[in-house]
Amino acid sequence: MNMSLIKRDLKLAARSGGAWLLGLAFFMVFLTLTAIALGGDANVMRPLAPALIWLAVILSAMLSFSSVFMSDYADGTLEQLKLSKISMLSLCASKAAAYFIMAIAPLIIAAPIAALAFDLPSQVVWGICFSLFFAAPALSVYGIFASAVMAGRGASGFLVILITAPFLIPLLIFGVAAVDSYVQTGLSAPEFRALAGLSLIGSAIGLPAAAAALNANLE
Amino acid sequence: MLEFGKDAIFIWGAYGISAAVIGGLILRAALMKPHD
Amino acid sequence: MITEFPTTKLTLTDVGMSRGNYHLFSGVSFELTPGQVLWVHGDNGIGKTTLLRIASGFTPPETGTASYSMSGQSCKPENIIAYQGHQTGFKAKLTAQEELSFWAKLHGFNGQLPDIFTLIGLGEKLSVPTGSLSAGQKRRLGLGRLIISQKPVWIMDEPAASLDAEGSQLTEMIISDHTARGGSVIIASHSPAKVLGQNARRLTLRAAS
Amino acid sequence: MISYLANPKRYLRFARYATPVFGIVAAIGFVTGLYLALLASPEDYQQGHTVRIMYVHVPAAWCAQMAYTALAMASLVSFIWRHTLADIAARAFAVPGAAFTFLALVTGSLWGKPTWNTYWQWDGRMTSVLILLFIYIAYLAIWAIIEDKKHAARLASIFAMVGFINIPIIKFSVDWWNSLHQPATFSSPGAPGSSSEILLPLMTMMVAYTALFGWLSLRQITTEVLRAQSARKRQNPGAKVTIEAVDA
Repeated sequence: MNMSLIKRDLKLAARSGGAWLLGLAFFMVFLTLTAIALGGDANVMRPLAPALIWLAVILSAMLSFSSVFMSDYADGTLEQLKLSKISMLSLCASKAAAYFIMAIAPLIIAAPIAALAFDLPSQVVWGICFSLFFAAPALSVYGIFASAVMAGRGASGFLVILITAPFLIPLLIFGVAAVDSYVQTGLSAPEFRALAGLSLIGSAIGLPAAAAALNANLE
Repeated sequence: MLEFGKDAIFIWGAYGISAAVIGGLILRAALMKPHD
Repeated sequence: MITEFPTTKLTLTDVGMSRGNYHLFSGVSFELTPGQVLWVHGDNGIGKTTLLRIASGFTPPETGTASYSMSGQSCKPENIIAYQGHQTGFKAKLTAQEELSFWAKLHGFNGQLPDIFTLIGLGEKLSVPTGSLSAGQKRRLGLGRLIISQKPVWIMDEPAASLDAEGSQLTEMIISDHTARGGSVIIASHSPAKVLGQNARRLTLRAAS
Repeated sequence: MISYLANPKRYLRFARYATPVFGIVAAIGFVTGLYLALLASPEDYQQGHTVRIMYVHVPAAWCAQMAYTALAMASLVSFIWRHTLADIAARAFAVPGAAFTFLALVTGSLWGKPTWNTYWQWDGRMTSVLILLFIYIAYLAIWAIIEDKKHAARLASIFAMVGFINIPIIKFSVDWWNSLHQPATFSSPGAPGSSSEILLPLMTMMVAYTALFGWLSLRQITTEVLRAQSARKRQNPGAKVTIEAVDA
């Protein structure tokens, strides 16, 4: 990983006029619409809330995936980076880290606030935060992979969603289940180990694949 | 013969849709022309 | 300024390439050794950029090989090559200063950045976002990055595009300084540049009739 | 085998004989298979006549998985050795594979209605086949959306390999999820017993489906190989290249 690359991405995000916050806005709009569709009764929504929040995070992440490499490819930064001392693998790892900070971390921070709106007990809120945190590396890495595949294509949002959806299903399954287990057994629940394992395997597959896809796009 | 009782519609449905899709695949492969 | 470059060699052997079903060229062979300039000449769409990207190691050739060596040992293209294509490779929202210091860090450049800015004539533009620079000024910034990269082989796609007379002169000066120190350059260009010294060759791609 | 066929000329020689063989095996297989499945086999003592749906469902599900395995293997070869024939093969497996996946889903749900009284159960098996269909669609979409075919071949092969590694993970998680939510209230209608009356039509249909898949793939690969060859023949001569010294 390369710190100056991460810093540069954060600086660019800070100067983007708040574009990096759009994922957060989507997250809130999605949950509001869901609450309205479900009738707004806290007793009805409480058991559904962890799943809804997880869904909101995954959808919001999916919508932001396609932008990760788009401008770097279009303005020629990517070809300059390829000929620099950074390997494509460490470039992808740095990009994943920057993506996590800008797109996923705000969602993890916003999740407890959303949980308050659903009147969830604090144990459940902690469960949501921890499950998201354990799943975040895998989420970021598959996003980086899909973005690397689609780097050269402009309007590819739907395809990026289609590419990542199969890989995010295990995260969704174990993530939602981890929230329930946290209430009973805390962080020692097997779901958290599963999420951590998915994050490890995801990084081991996703980062080299993303690097290969970037090289393919520069051919 | 070929009397499948109350569930006949599901059996014919499964075989019919399989025949349609496989027929489509065969037609697609048969109509391929090497020189376009 | 850095002193001398290690001895490098870029070799293309019998390289052929096509774009879709359209055959661009085949049988391109050349060797680029220290001090040499190769001027790639030809009409639009004939495959100049493709050839440059093959030489830069981005695109593997369909037939033939591209190989690279440094001090007699074969190496990866990214060890010896710096490339400046049509796209500037600069972020519109970052200032000229931020950009060059970022690339300096990435390339491990220890020299004085202010000297580079003076050399490329952007001493007054340090805090201007590159998005507000003119096309010619961005080209100059690109020249700055080539120097900073400390790479012996420069591959430049249309470096003279959108440069004024003074800018072209600057480009020529920087290139001849680079070759004098043992670097080598491949340039794709319509117009013959004055930089082509005694070690210059011209590779022409001409449509077959 | 793979390296032998990697040469297009040798491939074409192989395909000239192999394609009709697959075609004939498939045709005979389907005729006898249908006869055995619909006429000559008895109804199951538990499931009744609906067991006959198995004879089209199981072979489709088998072909769906076999096709994806073949696709991933061809992608690996294409990615490592940049072999055009492997690109063509990987792509040729995708459409039949997706079609068989679709058939496995539809026949499965038509089997489910009389058996479980519902067309769809979010059980582990059906859900993972559905996800396999998504992977096929995404693979085909990458080919469709990326105009430069060299880029498309490379990116699609990377995606296919990532998908292949992920399939067991997805399968595991979906099975786990299923056991969590539906603690064995029903068992999916697998092979009921293994009496030869059921096994014989099933095996015949498996052979027929597999041979059909072979025939479909070989047809498409041959077509694409010939198309590439004729395109090369019609190709323009390419630019003339001269290198000369320049006097300053």
